[in-house]
Amino acid sequence: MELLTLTAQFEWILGKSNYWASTVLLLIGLHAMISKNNLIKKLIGMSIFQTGIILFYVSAGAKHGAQIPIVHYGHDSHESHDKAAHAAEHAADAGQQVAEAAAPAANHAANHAADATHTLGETLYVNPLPHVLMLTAIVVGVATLGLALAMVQKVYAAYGSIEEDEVLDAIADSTADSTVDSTVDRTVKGTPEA
Amino acid sequence: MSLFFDILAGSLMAAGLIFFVGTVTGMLRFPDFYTRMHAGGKGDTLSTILILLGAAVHVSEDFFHDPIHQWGVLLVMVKILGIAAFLMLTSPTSTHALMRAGFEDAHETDETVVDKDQDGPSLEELQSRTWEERS
Amino acid sequence: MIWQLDLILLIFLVITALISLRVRDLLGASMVFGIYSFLICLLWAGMGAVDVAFTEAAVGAGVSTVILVATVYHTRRVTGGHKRASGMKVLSLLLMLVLGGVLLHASGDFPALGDPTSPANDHPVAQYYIEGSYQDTKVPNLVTSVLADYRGYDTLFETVVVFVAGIGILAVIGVPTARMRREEVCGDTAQFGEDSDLIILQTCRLVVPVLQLFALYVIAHGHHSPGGGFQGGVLFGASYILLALSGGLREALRRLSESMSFRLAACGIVIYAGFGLLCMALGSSFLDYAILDSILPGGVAMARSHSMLIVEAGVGFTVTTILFVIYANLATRGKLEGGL
Amino acid sequence: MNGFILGVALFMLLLVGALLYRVCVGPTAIDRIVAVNAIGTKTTVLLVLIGLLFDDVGMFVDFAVAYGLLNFMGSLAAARYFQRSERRAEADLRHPLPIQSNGGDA
Repeated sequence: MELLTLTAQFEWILGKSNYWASTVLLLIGLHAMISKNNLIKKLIGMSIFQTGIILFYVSAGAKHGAQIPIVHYGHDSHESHDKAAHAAEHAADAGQQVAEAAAPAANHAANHAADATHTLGETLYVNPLPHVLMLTAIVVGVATLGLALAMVQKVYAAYGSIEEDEVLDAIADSTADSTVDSTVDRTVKGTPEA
Repeated sequence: MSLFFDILAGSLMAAGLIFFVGTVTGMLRFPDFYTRMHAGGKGDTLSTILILLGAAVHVSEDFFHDPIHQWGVLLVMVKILGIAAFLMLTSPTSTHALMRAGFEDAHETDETVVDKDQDGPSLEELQSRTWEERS
Repeated sequence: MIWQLDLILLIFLVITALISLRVRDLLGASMVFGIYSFLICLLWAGMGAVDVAFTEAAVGAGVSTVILVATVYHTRRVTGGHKRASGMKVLSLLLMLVLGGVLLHASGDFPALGDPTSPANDHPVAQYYIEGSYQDTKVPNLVTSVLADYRGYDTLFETVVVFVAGIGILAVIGVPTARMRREEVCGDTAQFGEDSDLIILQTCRLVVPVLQLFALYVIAHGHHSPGGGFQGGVLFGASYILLALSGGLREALRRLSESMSFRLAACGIVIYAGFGLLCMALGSSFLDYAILDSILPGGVAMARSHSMLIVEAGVGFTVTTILFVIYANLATRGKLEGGL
Repeated sequence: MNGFILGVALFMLLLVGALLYRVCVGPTAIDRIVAVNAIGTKTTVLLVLIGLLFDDVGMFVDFAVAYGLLNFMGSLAAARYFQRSERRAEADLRHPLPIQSNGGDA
């Protein structure tokens, strides 16, 4: 980085900002999972860790000046795009190359079928693959968060606390008195009762 | 024509921003929960609706340029107006819910904002009533 | 990409993460985590990942905050001081320093953000999805076509994971005896929202039907705009959660009981996997929709497009019902009555 | 016009940052929730503005609608939390439970 101009330095920082942010989020989340005493705080840390990973993936697929990954839908209406697609298909029927039949992103193509020769490669689209991987991860993430929260509720029902050290104390006490069965029994019986 | 739409959209958005500045100032500076809620509930809804209206005007510009090919933007405009309508519905509801929640959580009012000469039970008396008594 | 927005959002994101972990009041921490989700949704939108942003919007606003609040309601709201954790904290900080140093050092080798020629973007698979998938499937939304067609196995098993999470919740906190009693409870004629606030109730009466219609639109229109089974499913599930929050869980369960939820969730997976098996029965590979050309109208590409719609509907069934089951169990500690 | 919209979006984002101060200092949970609510509605607007900046607002408006419909769920859940907690506390006062105060769901 010797002798970079201010602009170049800023661009370098900008280019790495997503990795730094995702690293910081990963570390915050992991630190919370290890050192926080409260189980719900640990789960929030787990979610932050998860978003750090998602941020890494999604930002890997980002491109400067790219369109969102939805083909042949510029900033104008459905209708004109459908027309564009039809025009492109007619062009293909007329014997032109199949690649040209891919619907153009430029909206002017709706009016000028002759213009409908833009290939897909000319418009830059964001890489859709990381989006697919992460989209499912978010929904699975909330399902696993729900499962983890259910376990937290179960821990609270069994030991009367969601602080890690208190739970550990309760476990140690019950083992020392060898009354672990009675503790569990009481709460299990108590739960449907209450 | 284009200039007209730009000015209309721009002024709507600017008005929304002014109200949002008011909201933020109120939420940062007001002394107690109830007054902050007042700033947050009113200014937030109004500024949101104004900025969304500005966006809707900006979007609808394309339609007036080329009504035959661009009528699809009307759908987008209607959706933006729909967002504004639903925010007008849901945002006061959440304000109401939160106000009630804060009341039940026995938040105290700041003495600088309470009218001492009012009639009727004080806030603390109301809060000390049970659920059944209140409703 | 709008770098100004992205930069500010990244900074806010880190700040919000720290706040939500610092706050002692767990209810406050859950709500702050809601802001975190808002910001990250904006960040995805700013990076052009519209489908991810949609999922995050629906999940963050509708589900995750609510289930966190439900758990706080059933446990303890205030977290105490740290008695024993200080040793662990030092150890963890050291570990974080080492790990952070390694990761930050490695970040020098990564391609810059938004570089179109980075290895991830330049890979032939990604290139093929962008250039070829519209011709293959006639689905403009590349994310939908990759999700439901090219990577169908992945999506199928993610859906199964969601289903298994629902079963897991039932196994962890479900209370069998109370469940049997509930059958009678749900049979009685409880008034809609008898213990609710009138204003909230009326608003939700307006919002819930619109939300459900919108969720169906999102599932059905996922080929042409952001959306699909996951997003629509989360929205549909959120509509039932909203019903439960406004009119009481009993009312929501009367519309969609838990047993019916699990039946529909299983149905969703059966639809998805069954469609894959249908492809096998017709003599092709599992989930290779191109062979369905013979029974679906409109050519090979349209057959793949239509198959995706059906598969997304299956995903929608599972996600809707499992999210509602998750809420219903967490809000009542598995008893399906009383509670939040 | 795009520059103006970007300016509006950035300004709003900075104001959201100012609201983060309220979220940070509290003092109580419900003060934070009020700020969360305001940030939620502003997120909806920012989504629309980002859509305008991408010149493709038709795609972004869908999940702005989802936000508009859903963002009051968090405050609704919190409000229900307070309502239920108070009623639970009242019920506990009337019928004190022997072991744990969390046992009774009113």
